[in-house]
Order: sequence, then C-alpha cells, then structure tokens
Amino acid sequence: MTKVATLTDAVASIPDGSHVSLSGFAISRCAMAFAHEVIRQGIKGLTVSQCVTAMEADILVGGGGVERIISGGGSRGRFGQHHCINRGIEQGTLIAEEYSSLSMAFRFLAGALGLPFIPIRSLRGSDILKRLQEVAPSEVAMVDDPFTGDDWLVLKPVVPDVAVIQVQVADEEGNAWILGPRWTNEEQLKASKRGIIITERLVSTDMIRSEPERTVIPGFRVSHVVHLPYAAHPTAVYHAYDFDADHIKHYAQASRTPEGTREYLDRYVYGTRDHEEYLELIGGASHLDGLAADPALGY
Amino acid sequence: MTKVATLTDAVASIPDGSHVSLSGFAISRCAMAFAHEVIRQGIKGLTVSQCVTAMEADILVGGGGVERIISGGGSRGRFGQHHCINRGIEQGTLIAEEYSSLSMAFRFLAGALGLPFIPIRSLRGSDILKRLQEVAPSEVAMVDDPFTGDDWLVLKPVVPDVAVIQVQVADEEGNAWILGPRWTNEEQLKASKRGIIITERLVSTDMIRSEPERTVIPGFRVSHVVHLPYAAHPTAVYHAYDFDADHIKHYAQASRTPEGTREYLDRYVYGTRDHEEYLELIGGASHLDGLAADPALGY
Amino acid sequence: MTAEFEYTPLELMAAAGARELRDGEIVAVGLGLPVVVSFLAKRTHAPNITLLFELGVVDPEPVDTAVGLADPRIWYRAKILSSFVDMLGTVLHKGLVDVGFLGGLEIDAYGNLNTTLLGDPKGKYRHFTGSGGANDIASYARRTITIIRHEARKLNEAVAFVTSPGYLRGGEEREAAGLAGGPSRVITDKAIFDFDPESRRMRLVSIHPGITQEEVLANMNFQPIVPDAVPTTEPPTSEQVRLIREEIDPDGMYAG
Amino acid sequence: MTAEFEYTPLELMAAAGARELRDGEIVAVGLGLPVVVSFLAKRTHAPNITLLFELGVVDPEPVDTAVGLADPRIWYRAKILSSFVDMLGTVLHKGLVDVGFLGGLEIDAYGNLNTTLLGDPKGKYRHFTGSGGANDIASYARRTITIIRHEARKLNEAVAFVTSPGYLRGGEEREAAGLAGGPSRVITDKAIFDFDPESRRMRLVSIHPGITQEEVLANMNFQPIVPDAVPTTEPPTSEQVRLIREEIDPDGMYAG
Repeated sequence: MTKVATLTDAVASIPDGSHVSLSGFAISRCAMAFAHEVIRQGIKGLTVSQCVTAMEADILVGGGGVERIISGGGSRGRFGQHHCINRGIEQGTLIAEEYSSLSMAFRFLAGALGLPFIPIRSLRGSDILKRLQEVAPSEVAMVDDPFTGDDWLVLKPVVPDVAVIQVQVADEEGNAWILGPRWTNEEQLKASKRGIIITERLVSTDMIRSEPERTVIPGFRVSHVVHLPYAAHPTAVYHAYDFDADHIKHYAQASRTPEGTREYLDRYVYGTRDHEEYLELIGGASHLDGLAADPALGY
Repeated sequence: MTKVATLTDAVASIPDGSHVSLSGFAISRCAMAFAHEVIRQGIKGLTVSQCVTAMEADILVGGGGVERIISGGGSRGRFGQHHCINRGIEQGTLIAEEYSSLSMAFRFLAGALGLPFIPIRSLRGSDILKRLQEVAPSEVAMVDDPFTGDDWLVLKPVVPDVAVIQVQVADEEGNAWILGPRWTNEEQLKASKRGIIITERLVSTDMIRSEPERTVIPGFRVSHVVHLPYAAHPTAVYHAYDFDADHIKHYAQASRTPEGTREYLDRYVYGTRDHEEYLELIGGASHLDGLAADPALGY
Repeated sequence: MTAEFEYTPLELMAAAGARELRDGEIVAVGLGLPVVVSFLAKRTHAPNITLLFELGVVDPEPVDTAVGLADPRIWYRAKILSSFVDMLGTVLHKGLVDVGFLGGLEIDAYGNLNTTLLGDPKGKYRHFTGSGGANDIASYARRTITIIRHEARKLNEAVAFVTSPGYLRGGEEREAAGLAGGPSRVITDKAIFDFDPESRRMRLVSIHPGITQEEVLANMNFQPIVPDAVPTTEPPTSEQVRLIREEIDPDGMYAG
Repeated sequence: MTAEFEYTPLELMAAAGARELRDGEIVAVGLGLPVVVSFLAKRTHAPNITLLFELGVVDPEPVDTAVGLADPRIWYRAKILSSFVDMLGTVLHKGLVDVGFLGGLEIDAYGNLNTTLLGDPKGKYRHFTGSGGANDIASYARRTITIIRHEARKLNEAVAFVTSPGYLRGGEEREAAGLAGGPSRVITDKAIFDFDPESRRMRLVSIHPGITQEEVLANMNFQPIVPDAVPTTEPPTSEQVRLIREEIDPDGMYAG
C-alpha cells in the first residue's frame, strides 16, 4: 500500500498541540523542509522531542510553534549554540525538559518496547534531575530494586504522536534504511504512534527485500512517505550531501536576534511556497551539486 | 590486536561451572563444533542460556556437561523435540529455568544495557511463572509502577560469563556481522562478560570498516575469534550452507535414548580429534559442497 | 451456496482462519497452518496485513516449504530481518499485534494452552517444547486464534500446565492477572469456537460441513457452551482452494 | 630531559592527556582536544584503545577535520556505526567505559561540571548546550578527565548548575548519590590537577613549564590543595608534536 504523499499533506496531518519527535542531530539529517512547512502552515503548540537538539528544532522554535522541548541538550558544534531554543528558555516562552543523551535514549527505548518505566544510573546528584523534578515531576521517580534493595531512578517512556525521520532510502510503504549512525531515530520511530518518513531516494520494495537486515524503519509504523531530495538542507545527509557551511553560518548569525530570525523566516520560509522554491532561492541545482557527497567519503 | 585462536584454545578458556550463552536457534547457526570440543575437553557443570533451545545445547546436555539451562523453550521444528534436554528435565538431572522468548530476550537486553531489572507483561497468570518462582525465585519479582500504581512483573538481567556466537563474517579483532535474523545474539553477546566468535569467513578490518552499519558484534567485547568453516554443521548458516537434513534426522533418532546418544557421541565427537576429522567423517568436501547455499536464495 | 469441489479439512480450517483476519492488521504467525492462513488472507481480502515471525522476520515471500522458523526458506524476500527484541518487544509488547496464532498439545475450556508437558508435573511427566513466543503472544496480542486437532486428549477441562494463558479459570481472572486481549477463536478440524463474553468458557460457533454436533462433543473432554442453533462452517471457495494448492502450499506440507 | 623544540600549550595538554590512557582501555571521546589526545595515545603507547563517540561511532579514522560529532567527517572508516543506545547503553551504562573526556563552561573545586547555564537559574541567566552525553559519562565512566581553559571564571568554588556530577560537595557524597567512578584529572593550559582521596577537593599535581604557581592560583576562583613540592608537567616529546602536526591535526583545528 503506497503511503507516498506530498510534504504539504504529510504536515497537514499533524494537529496543533501534537508531540513531534524529530530526526536531526545538530547539523545532520535534520528535517528542515518539514520544519519550514510546519511554519508555513502555522501549526502551533507543539511539543518537540529529540535526543540531541538540532537545527530543525531551533527553527521550529524560532517560528513560534513550539511550546515544549524535551531533549538531552545540544548545540551546532563549531557553528555555535541554538539561539532560538536558548532564547526561548531564557525568556520563559519555551518549556524545556532537559535530560542527558542516555536518559533521552532510554526514554525513547522504553517507549519503543512498551515498558512502563526504565531504570537508569544517569542524572543522580545533578541539577538536571533537580530541575526535572520541578518542570516535569511526573516523568521521573525512584524505585527500589527488588533484587538488591538499591534505589534506582526510573524514567517514564516517551510516546510521541508522530516521529518525523529524514532518511536516505525508503520504499512507498515506508520501509527505510538509515546510512551512518542512527543516533536514537530507530527508537524514536518505534516509540511513536506513527511515523512520517522524508526520504532522499524512493526505491522499490524489491530493493528493500534485497537487504532486509538494513530495514530499521518498518513500513507498518509509517503513515506518510515524502520523497523530497535535499530536504535536510542546509544540514548533512550522509552519503547524499554535505552540510552547507555558509548557509548554516548565515542562519546562525540571523538567529542571534528575534528580528534576524524573523527576517530569515520571511525570506527562506514564508518567502517560498514550497521546498522547490526554497532550493531555487538558496542557489538551485548548481549550488546543490557542490554539496553532493563524495561516494567514497560519504560527505 | 588479533584474537584469532584455535577452537581448542577458545574452548580451553572456559572453566568448569561457567555460564555459556549460545547462538543457535533450533537448527540455525548452532555452535556445533564448539559444543563438540566442549564435550571432548570434558568441561562440566555449565549453565547454558539461549532464547530458543537449539541443537548445540541439546548435544551439550547429552554430553553430560550441563547442569542448568535457561531458555524460552524450543524444539527442532519438524525434526522433533530436543530429546537430551527433555530427558534431562524429566529425570531431574538438568535444572531448567524456562521462560518465554520475549522474557529471555528482555533478560538478555537488560544484561546488555546494565539495567538492574526490566518490567514485562509476559508470564503473568501462567504456570511458567509459578514454576520459576520455585526453581529460580531470585530471578523474578513484582514492582509497583511509580507512575501509575500498577503492579508489574520484573525480571533480573542475564549476565553470562561468555557468549559463543556463530557468525558468517568477522575480522581478527572480533568485529562481526550476522546475516539474516539475529534472534537474540546481539543482546546475548553484549550482556556477557566476553564473547567467543566462531566465523565462517575471516575478513580484513578494512572490510568491516566498509559497511560499519552491519557490525553487530563489537570486537572490543570479544576474547577469541575462531575461523572454522562449516562449524555449525549439521545446522544451517544463512548465505553459507543449508542444514543437513539427513544428519539431523540421524541425530534426532540417535538422541531418543541415552544409549543412542552415547553411540552418536562416540562416533562423531569422541571419535574425531577435531572439527576437520568430523567433517571428513560426515562426508568431506563432496558432501559439504551439496549443502552450499544458493547465493540468491541464501540457503 | 454449496461447494461443488473437493477440499480437505485443513483447507477448510485455513479458509476459516483467513476470514478472521482484517485488512491492515498486524499478525504474529507461527509455522504450519497459520502460514497458509495468513498468506491466503493476504492474497484475497487482506493484501495489507503485516506478517511477523517472532525471531525477526517481516512479510517474507517464501518459495520453498520450511521445516521451522529457523529454516532460512521462511525468511526469503522478507522486508525486515531483525530480532526477537524488535518483533516481540517493539511490536508485540508495545501493543501493536492485532492477531496472534497459537497451537499446542492441549487447550482447555477457558482457552489456556499447554505446550510444555503432559503428565503430572509433580511426578512422572513428559516435557515438550515449552513456550517460545506463545506465552508472549497469548499475553497481549489483541486477540488470539488457536488451531488445534479435534481430539479429546487435546481438549480438556483444564490443561496440565498453563504455558499460554487464555481466560485462566474464567470470568475476570485474565484481567486481574494484568493481561490484555485474549483468545477469540479456536479452530479445529470439526468446528469453530469462541468464548462466552461473561463466563469466558468456550462456546460452539459453527460445525464443519459433514460433521455432527455429537461428533464434536464426543471428542472433547469438557462440555463447551452450545447455543440452540449452531450453523455450518462456511466452506472454502474454489479460488481459496486453488490458491492454497497451486501457490501457497504446492507441496502440501502445511495444508495437505 | 629538556624539550629543545617549540610546542603549543594545547600540544602539551594533548600529550598530558594521552599519558593518562592505558593500552586496551575503552575511551568515550568528545570532539575537540580529546580527539587529538586519543589518537595520540593510539598511535604511540596505546594502539589497542577503543574510541567511542556517543551517537554511535567506534574507532573511526578521520582524514578531514570535523565541526562536531554530527559531521560525517568524524565517522570516516569507523568499525561500527550504530546508536546512542548501543554506545551509552550497552557500553557506558553496562560499566565498560574506562575513561571519559569532559569539558565545560566551568568546573568547581570538587570536579562538578556545568555545560548548561551561566547566571542565576532562578533569575536572569544565559542558557548553553546542556548535557548531551556528558552527564552520562560523568555518572559512570570509571574515571573522567576534564580539559578546560585556565581562567578564573571557569574555575569556581561551586558551579552555577551541576550538569555533570563530580564529587558533589566532597567526601562520600558522590557514592551516596549512587554514582560510580569519578573525576581523576583536570588538565588546563597552566597545570594538571587530581582530587584528594579523602576530601575529594581538587589538588595541584603539576605545573606546566614556564608557568609559576602564582599564575596558576591567581587565575582560579577557589583555592585547590597545594602539596609542598609541585613538579613541572612533562613536556610533549618531539615525536608526539610531529604526530599531532603532521598526522592527527594537520589543519591545527583542535590543537593549533
């Protein structure tokens, strides 16, 4: 059964107030075209979760549609901090449930496995835990290990309404491969009630059947498959294209202020009707060709 | 650092009384040559764990070296029951901690993740749980879900002393791929204190680096790599060779009685000095050629 | 409608099982007749069902008959080859399996299944397969379908060992034990049963063509609930029989 | 032994860090100087260390300088590309990481690290990166090594926010919180510190060549424990400097 859809339709399936789990990690495999379309459609009140915060989450916050972010923290590495997220936290307009990488990974894993709670050794003794006990007291608790009597911190599973996963290869049913490290994308997708797959390449189900060990996204969990090359620009997609350093620097500079963010959104998001127009605006085919990955290096 | 070793040396690293987790599932990827060598070396008092019982566990029990088996049950499918295991249970010479597939999978997963316990919805209301509460009362307990107040069964992690994993492809450090379904082999290996890898093909680390998404066994967990083609005979190794139906039937018939088992062991295990002699005895190269997998079908 | 062609009891059972599957459902399949049932549904009214095999196999297209789940013949052209944790953890334990197929040494009046032992577990007994994924599937697939031969020794008031819980001793006992879902159908070579919604005791739904109610009850070691009028089981269609014989199970290994 | 060649403070720090790693250890690495430290150890006395990057990367052999862990340049020729659950779950949480590298906005007298915010979290403050894997690594790597610039604003009696716990307020507080391992070394561009085994307060171990004890203490907002005699930090060897400049970090991005 084909689930191939336009980005417009896939985004339109997400009601205001949904919990959306995003596939990006800093500057890699970020669902940028998805975030742009969410902003264009004016979807509001979102909860966003991801293991390590990334550029699509930052621009979604900048676009004003995010009420709460659940993550293990993060930055853009040498491209600096996520200004929109940090500004939202500092100004109190964004509720941040901040964990660590492993505690997010375990929360997604617990969601994926249908566990009611998962024990973890992280967070103990830290101000992260103290703050969570204020911001999200219903998500953390202590349990006695019935086998040893030790006390253990346990975390509640995360069960997002929808996971939006940017991949390299998918078929029309949504069976998909992720090349390179998967960070927590497999757990996020399997924890969620459904998945939206944004894929660089759409392949036949016969191709999926030819290397079934690689299928980390099961099609039966997926509601929409959007075939959209360069949908992660300006972030990197391993074995497809490199990150666009100049554009990331441009965004980094613009997003330092609310005004700059607004100008960026006006130009690149509201000023383009869709992803195709966005790609034309940032330089079109000749610019994108310069980002294409070297097949041996993968970037 | 090379960990390539002879089967003799790898087996000799296992003291009496060890807990050994085995990779087989019914009639696929069973560590048969390993089991034979354990019997030849007369290692005793073993605890054996595996998700679904398989032929190498049955012959190890038949050889008299196994004191306890921890598994989710199992058979050889159309090739019948595991007679040695069942006889041991019926006669009280083998302690059986019997779970279900998922409860074994979760126990290995908990061991792999360093979890103190893992909640599960299986086993409740069954006689499996009642019997475990008699045979292994320290391995199961009830915990209140701190988030909902519901009571949950929790299982203790399994942490074997060594996992013995029969694979298709490994390098000299023990980085390895498993083609086909992995059942619980990845979790077993990662739950264990160390791993012994028996591989059909020994490849360069450059080859491992060429498809790093496939490395499910990390070399840094492995103590010995044994390069031994046809080490799973008479069971199947996907994309290497098919199971040997006639030999499995022969074993199935022999193992129906203690005498038949003894005769089988005398001929095929004690009667051969090593795996090479065993392969000659069962028909040598010409017989094995007939089992070679079709590259398209994988069997 | 009358069937004017020959069919075997197993073909009838396969067709009856296939009718229980709705399009789009996720089905946990074991080897044997459930494979035929599932592929029959997939090739007729339910092309979008997803078939899971517990060891880590999704939607294969086998071309050769397998001897068990561990036989690579059943993995051929799968969409996913993964693991128990993936299948039974992220799908079944997550609550996504709609239908699970079960079988066993014996089933009892409340749908409890035994695949572990026969005889007295405190004294002399024979040990068999144990659970595998059966207990897991029985514990929380939304509904389970058991396919079992209609012999008195296999249909008892209470099983010797509850490997896979049905409704336990009936009423609300299953829910009290913390279990979801439950048995929905038992398909034998003589009849089809469901479970009374109150008592949760097995109840006769239909009797296969050519079988009498006396034959059904005489070959059971317990008395199921018998409604006043029990219809005849709908026979397979000629197209269903053709699919089984020519495409799904040409060697007659499962449904022969 | 005197070093008769030029080296930068970062090269000295890299060499000092490399000396802390023993062959065969499993090391959790972040980006930046720890990458240089780890590859330097691997190419000299510790060829069998295993390098883990939290997102799911083991033992890469990068040929280009990366801008962060999310940059595919750092994944090049890895032996494993997997996931956070695999790296931080099955290795770190399992208790197998010997050494973790950490950095931060500030560290305090008991080795607690802040990567989350500066200012007053109850009032006006600036938010930064948060934890990532740092809290996890700090919670149960067997030992951690922090590399940080030697500036008073980064070396405080207590941090504004404990992102990654060290010895908390000292003594047995860390163990009481249920944490294993703990900080073993702090390497700055002026000195190396460890922690007093009783009080768990930071203690001066050695001062880098050309730096005075006064410079070390004047640029700290707390008083570390200072033993009577503090040796001079061993400088890098010419071979270490050559490896860093020619092979490990030819662009000088990390240790330039």
